[in-house]
Amino acid sequence: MTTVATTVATQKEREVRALLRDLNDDYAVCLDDMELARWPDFFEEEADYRVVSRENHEQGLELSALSCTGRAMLLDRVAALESTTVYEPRAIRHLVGCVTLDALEGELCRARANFALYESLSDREPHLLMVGRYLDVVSLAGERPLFRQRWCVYDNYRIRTSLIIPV
Amino acid sequence: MTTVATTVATQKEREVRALLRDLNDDYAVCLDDMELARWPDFFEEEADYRVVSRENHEQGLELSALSCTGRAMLLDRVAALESTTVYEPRAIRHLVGCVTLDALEGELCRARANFALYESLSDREPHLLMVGRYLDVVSLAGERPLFRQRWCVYDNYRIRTSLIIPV
Amino acid sequence: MTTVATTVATQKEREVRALLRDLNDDYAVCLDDMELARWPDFFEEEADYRVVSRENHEQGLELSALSCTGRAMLLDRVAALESTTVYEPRAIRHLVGCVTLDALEGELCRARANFALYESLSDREPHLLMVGRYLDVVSLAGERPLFRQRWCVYDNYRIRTSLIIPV
Amino acid sequence: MTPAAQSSAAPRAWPEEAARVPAWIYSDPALFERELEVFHHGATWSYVGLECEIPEPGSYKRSWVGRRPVILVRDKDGEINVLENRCAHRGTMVCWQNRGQAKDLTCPYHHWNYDLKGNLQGLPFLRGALGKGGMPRDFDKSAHGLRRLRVERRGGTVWASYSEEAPSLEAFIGPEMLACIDRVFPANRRLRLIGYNRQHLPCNWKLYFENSRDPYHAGLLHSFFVTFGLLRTDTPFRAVPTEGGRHGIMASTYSPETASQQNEVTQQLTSWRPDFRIQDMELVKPVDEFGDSSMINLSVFPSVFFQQHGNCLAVRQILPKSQSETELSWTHYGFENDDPAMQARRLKQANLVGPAGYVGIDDSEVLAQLQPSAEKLPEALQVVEMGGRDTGAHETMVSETLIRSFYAFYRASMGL
Amino acid sequence: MTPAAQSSAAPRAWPEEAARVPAWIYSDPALFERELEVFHHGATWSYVGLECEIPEPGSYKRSWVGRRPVILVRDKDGEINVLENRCAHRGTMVCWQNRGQAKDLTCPYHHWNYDLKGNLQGLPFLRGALGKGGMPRDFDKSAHGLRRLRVERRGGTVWASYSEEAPSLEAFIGPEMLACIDRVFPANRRLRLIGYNRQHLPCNWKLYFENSRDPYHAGLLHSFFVTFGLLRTDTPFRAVPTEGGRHGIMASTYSPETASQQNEVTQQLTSWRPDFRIQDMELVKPVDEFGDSSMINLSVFPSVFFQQHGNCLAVRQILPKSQSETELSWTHYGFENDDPAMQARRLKQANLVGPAGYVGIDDSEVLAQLQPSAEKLPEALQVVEMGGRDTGAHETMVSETLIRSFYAFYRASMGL
Amino acid sequence: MTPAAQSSAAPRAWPEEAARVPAWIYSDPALFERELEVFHHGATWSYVGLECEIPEPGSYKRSWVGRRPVILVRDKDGEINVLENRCAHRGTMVCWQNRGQAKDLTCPYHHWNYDLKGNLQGLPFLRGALGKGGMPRDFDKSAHGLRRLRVERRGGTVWASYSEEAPSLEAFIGPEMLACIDRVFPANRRLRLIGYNRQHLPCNWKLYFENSRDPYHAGLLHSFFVTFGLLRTDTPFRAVPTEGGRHGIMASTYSPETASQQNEVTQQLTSWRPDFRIQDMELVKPVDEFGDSSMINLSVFPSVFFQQHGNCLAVRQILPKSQSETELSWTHYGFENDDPAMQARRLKQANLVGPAGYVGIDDSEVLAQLQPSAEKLPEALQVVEMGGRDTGAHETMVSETLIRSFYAFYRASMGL
Ligand code: FES
Ligand code: FES
Ligand code: FES
Ligand SMILES: [Fe+3]
Ligand SMILES: [Fe+3]
Ligand SMILES: [Fe+3]
Repeated sequence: MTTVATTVATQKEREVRALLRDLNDDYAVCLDDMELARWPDFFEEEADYRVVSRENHEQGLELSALSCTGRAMLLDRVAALESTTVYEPRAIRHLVGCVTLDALEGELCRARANFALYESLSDREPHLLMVGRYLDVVSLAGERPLFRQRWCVYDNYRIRTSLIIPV
Repeated sequence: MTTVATTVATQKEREVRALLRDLNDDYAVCLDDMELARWPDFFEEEADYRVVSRENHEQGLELSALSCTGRAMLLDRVAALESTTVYEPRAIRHLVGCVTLDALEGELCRARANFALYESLSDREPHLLMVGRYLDVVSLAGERPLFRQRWCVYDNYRIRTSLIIPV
Repeated sequence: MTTVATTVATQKEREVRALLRDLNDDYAVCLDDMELARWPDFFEEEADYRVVSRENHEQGLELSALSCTGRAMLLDRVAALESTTVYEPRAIRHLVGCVTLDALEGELCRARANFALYESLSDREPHLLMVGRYLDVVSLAGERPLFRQRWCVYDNYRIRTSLIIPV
Repeated sequence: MTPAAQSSAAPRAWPEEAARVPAWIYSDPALFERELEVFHHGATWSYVGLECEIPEPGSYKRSWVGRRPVILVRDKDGEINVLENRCAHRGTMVCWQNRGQAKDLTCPYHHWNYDLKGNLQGLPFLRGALGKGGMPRDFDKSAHGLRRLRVERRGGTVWASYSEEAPSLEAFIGPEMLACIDRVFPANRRLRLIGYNRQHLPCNWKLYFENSRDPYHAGLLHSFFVTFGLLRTDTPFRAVPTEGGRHGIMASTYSPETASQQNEVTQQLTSWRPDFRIQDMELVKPVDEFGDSSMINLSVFPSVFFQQHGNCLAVRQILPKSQSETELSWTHYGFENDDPAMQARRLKQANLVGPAGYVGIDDSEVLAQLQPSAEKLPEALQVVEMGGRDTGAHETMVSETLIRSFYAFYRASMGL
Repeated sequence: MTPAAQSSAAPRAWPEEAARVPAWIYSDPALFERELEVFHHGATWSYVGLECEIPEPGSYKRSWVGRRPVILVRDKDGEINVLENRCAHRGTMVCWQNRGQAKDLTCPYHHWNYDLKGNLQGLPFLRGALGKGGMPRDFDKSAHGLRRLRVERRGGTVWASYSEEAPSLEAFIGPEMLACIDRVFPANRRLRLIGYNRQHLPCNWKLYFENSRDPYHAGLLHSFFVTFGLLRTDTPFRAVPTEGGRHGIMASTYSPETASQQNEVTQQLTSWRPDFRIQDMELVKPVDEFGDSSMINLSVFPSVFFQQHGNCLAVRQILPKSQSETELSWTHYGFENDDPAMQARRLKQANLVGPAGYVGIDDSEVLAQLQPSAEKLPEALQVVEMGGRDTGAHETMVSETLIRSFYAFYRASMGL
Repeated sequence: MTPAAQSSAAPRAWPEEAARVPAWIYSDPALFERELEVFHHGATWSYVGLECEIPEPGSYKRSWVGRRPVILVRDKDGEINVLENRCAHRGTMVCWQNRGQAKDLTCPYHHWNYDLKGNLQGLPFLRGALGKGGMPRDFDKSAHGLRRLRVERRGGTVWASYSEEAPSLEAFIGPEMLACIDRVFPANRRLRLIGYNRQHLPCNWKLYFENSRDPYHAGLLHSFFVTFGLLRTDTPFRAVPTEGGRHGIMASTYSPETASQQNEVTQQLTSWRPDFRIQDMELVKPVDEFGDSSMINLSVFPSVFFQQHGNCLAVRQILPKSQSETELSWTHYGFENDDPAMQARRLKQANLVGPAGYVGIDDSEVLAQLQPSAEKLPEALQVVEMGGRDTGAHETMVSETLIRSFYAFYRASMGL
């Protein structure tokens, strides 16, 4: 891929970046709305989805707090959340920003975005659950852009109690 | 209205979404700047403005923490804040994101956005006052888009001390 | 300069605003990635960079928590961070939003944006380090927009422990 | 951040001087714990909810008695039970939803199962599996239910008590206060739930009680009230301590005719803003639905206030969370046959109170400025001698009698 | 927010009744401090890391013994030293990085310099500058090193102790438990570090211990386990307290053939979801790599659990942070000669455990519901009599013997 | 989060060994409360602001004496009053703005009104309304003013004391220190306010005092200082405890000629970065405006440091907030006739200090690493014997005499 980096963005690149902003917002809203059934639809069949600590990521350690390799595992995660997982009711609220297009080659691009996640438990004020950065590979081949890879690298040293809803 | 949902966005829809992002940012800045006198100008005459808890909203309960039905009440809220309300000086800072266009019919659209509000009291660090979602009906008929409805549905179980500046 | 304020935005103004959004995101990512060496490249030679409290700013007091007048001082700040400053490792995460174009004259514009900074220390959860508003003067003359002025006015009454990475 | 509060092993002495309250009562964590035991978990009744919140058999909601979590649930006989939300096995909260509908209650941890009266119905592997394990043969299910509190209801309100010694609810509230409560819960009208407001105050719960039993501030702090004559220092007013100061009645009079009159009294109202006008006056023009021109604020210690500000009716539950934190939980209600205009009016007037209320803000902001000074100056004294030093009923807003009577009762109960 | 916890000057009395645990042990800050002294900083051994985390001379990582920060460092002789991370001069943390490579350790404040065994090598201006200042002539560098703990290793794990009185690590762990640990750290295989999970639990550390020594909940709370037969109440199971209850072994049996059978036992499993299916079944189809169909969870008090859930191998360090906060630090490992399929399998199965684990979530969520009820109802009693009231080894999941034996040991150690 | 700090009923014993400081003094909440009473609210003087901050009659600003909030206000006679920011009625903070202009002070709660000397001028409904209510006839307005502290000024600085027993400000500061202070507040120059920096440190206030009375660290931790020769261990230096250790003078010498010289002393400076260069050297090339090549840091216990780093002049108020939290409030100033170059120079050099300062960062980061280790290892000892074990004046940077003398004074005052 060509690295976009600090060079001047082309018109095409600016358009893709706008597309990525829409994609990121749509993705976040899907989760905030707890429409988990729609979540796997943001991914390609060969999805590589991970929620991983900065600690593991920077040391090149493979472990994730949560990982789904392939759409089947995305669907399984949703199914389990709806059928077996026991958890206190809560609302999740995303803010996503600082979307960057890092490389663009043909119909594939490498992109990133910052996220902040706020969690509101059933009888408390909201708190900051997580901040971090999405590391994405997005396919632009179809009529809607789809994630081939979405790694959610969180800055937290520790996860606060539980991570239930995907990031 | 036609629901935009997960379908592929048309060019028109992408333009309206961009317009909504500008509107949301302008609105937030107006409040952060404490230019309360300009705040009612973001609304149509028949404004339906509410700040309501997720708890009430999801149960279909009508009570709001703050409600203004009609521009007169928006103006009254501003007037009271400037003339009668007693409160500790503070700064409010908005972050607004995840703007979505949910439905578009003619010159009316249904839209949403996430908000986070930070409050800085006079001798303390800032804290997270509120997170939630704007549920809007926006009229695109005039030269500037205007809110016909803006419901600010907050995730907080409780409001921290006071809610003074509109959301 | 012509004040943009509450008037209806022209096509040109909307384009500049989009450009400013990209600029703000690129700038934030540069710092979040700790690519400090690239940071001065966002500024013109005569840069006026300040991180200043709302308290000082509103009273017209000149003191900043950190100030760089001219590119040389930007470079010096980076050099010192890399060579002499002693600090606990951390990650910084920006969210930048509410970008507004306040005035546009020829190839110079006055713009603003809201920022929230989260800091993740080496063995703790992230916390909110700072929120505030960028007050910018941006030159559009070159092939990339550059800051002539970037004042980071923070809402915090106090800074929490240390401010290490530029805002 | 609460500075490290001093919690003397030896209790501190109440000041000798009459009509004084020492600031250390607002910040001592051990005193706070003792207050909960003496009052909230002691021989008192706590308001826990409205019947209309749990209308059907199986309807439940969570609530609090003092700092203890409880479940309010209507069983299949239509009876309302108040159960401690703590599993008899190993103590998990049994119910994790704020409200809902249930046939029984199952603890998520090991699935012990309780009926809606709190009886332990069953538990998995009571007799073991494959001949191994299980509970001891002498394990008595009837001794391991959810703790069930005494319950009484009146006019659609529900109350609970931990104490067998507490008198009946009627006796606890007392006749004078009961009459006032009955007025806003008329026997012939069914309640309609309008919604909740919840607010977290950074202050000791007693500061909130003082505030809400203090007519003196109402005419001064609350410019909005004053300016629109919703409260006037020159119209009939009653400040009545009842049951030895435990409870307190405040009743004011509103008359649309005199609401904006100026006179010798209003000249002392430094908060009168004669040229402040609002455009939507319905907010400040209540309809006299109870036919007595009265507005009330009733303090039923230790758990609740009942308020009627114009057509805004609400129950305000006071939940002490720590020595420096108090939660207010407001339940707004109307009546089933409210016409649309009245429904709209109640909603509009709700803008007066609560965390964003035209007058509510004033109170929460003041209280947020009181707690830090109490914490930083614990030896300071509050002066409460407006209207004299007695603790009787007064017919004026310019009196602190309801605060003095409250502390007379408080000191007797706490042995201070 | 933890409500102001009561910390009685006079210790409270343990209840008389058998098989009861009082809730106040989970919220008393003074008791918490004493526990740290008696257990973590006392005559015990604490797990601090794996050898493979600090593979080279000079490799270091930070860890904890109880609440005290330590540095685990391999010196140039290949020895592993565990040093308190506190400068002998004025107490600054010497090491500010979570891991790295170092030739020596220099405190940032005044640059006192220590070798990798913790010896003070030098300090700036020991003899002053230009004839002035400097340390007293009798200053003894050898008395001002970093505090160095006793260290023992076994099978790639590293342990430290503050105590000279503690027995050898082998004796402390005891033979029965040692055999179980050796099984998952086979002598002939080199460890491969897979990564960390770190989790902050809002509960007392003993509630976590109870949870992880409690097979009774596993088959009920964890629908996911139950549904896929990863844990079955009807297959062979051992719950074995060792060393007088200090440690505890849980070993279950997994058989792919019977994993989804239904019978009279599983009918009591209210959490069985017979129609729940997943698409990627590899997650729940472990390979029997140790040849004994066993899955284990070993509690080595006070610092660590060793777990093998299918092919997911992990060490779980338990770090008490306050009476109401506990950190879990998970280190996942495999073996150097794992083939790619096994590497992928371990990663996939890691989705079962940890802060986002299919079964891990259940536990952290339950524990978050236990602490508040323990704090708000400190006089309540937990009932732990499943499987009887004895503290022996049991061969069933439906038993709380490992909790009872834990408290027998706890009370003896703490004099409660 | 501070772990539950131990606050022994019986005070712990100071270690016998000379030149040792026990770590428990940094985390004990009861000790912290006592320190405030003995020092800040006791027979001492606290710096509260500069005259130029409240230039006009009616100008006010808020400040602190210890942990107590005060208002600094200039009355119509031009006098400066320091008033406790607590209403004499029921204790609300009277003044809610950090600064401003006022003719009088009115409490928002019930509008009690005070003049700028703190006298209660009036209160609404003093005599009731319509013949009812009002204050008792014997209510004495003169006994219910805002608490007014003793005030003294010197060279544009303002000080306050709660104590009638405290000696005069001059005597409290003592002649040696006074001379140093007068130097940076020259009688013939009017002050110009440049601005504030405010910083929250997660450490005990005494750790900050130690840091700022410790020349030993300055030449080691602060690479930036060292590299540009702003502080040199080989140039004349004075570390002078005054008034029995209560205060402390640090004065160093800067010479542009020798600033970058290397020699036998600088070879011990492990933080010297010989090849580190900056481009804008004005930052590190101060002009010798006081004509003595001196840079100073003056500790005037318990409230303030005066500092002059090159042309950066600042007053640093130390505000203890809890046993583990300290606020630094920096007021930078210059002089009215500063030319534009000097104005710019002061602003540029301000980059050296404060929460984002080239050397300021080093200190706040180190202190953030000290408090946790003090809390987790309260029985550990700090060793302070650099430069010997005496408490006299030393003429070298490599000495901890100012810390030892501070603790000699501290122990005597606290009876420890
Ligand atoms: S704790 Fe409720 S069933 Fe075990
Ligand atoms: S504290 Fe470590 S060298 Fe001084
Ligand atoms: S508290 Fe200040 S006037 Fe009442
Ligand atoms: Fe009020
Ligand atoms: Fe479990
Ligand atoms: Fe320093």
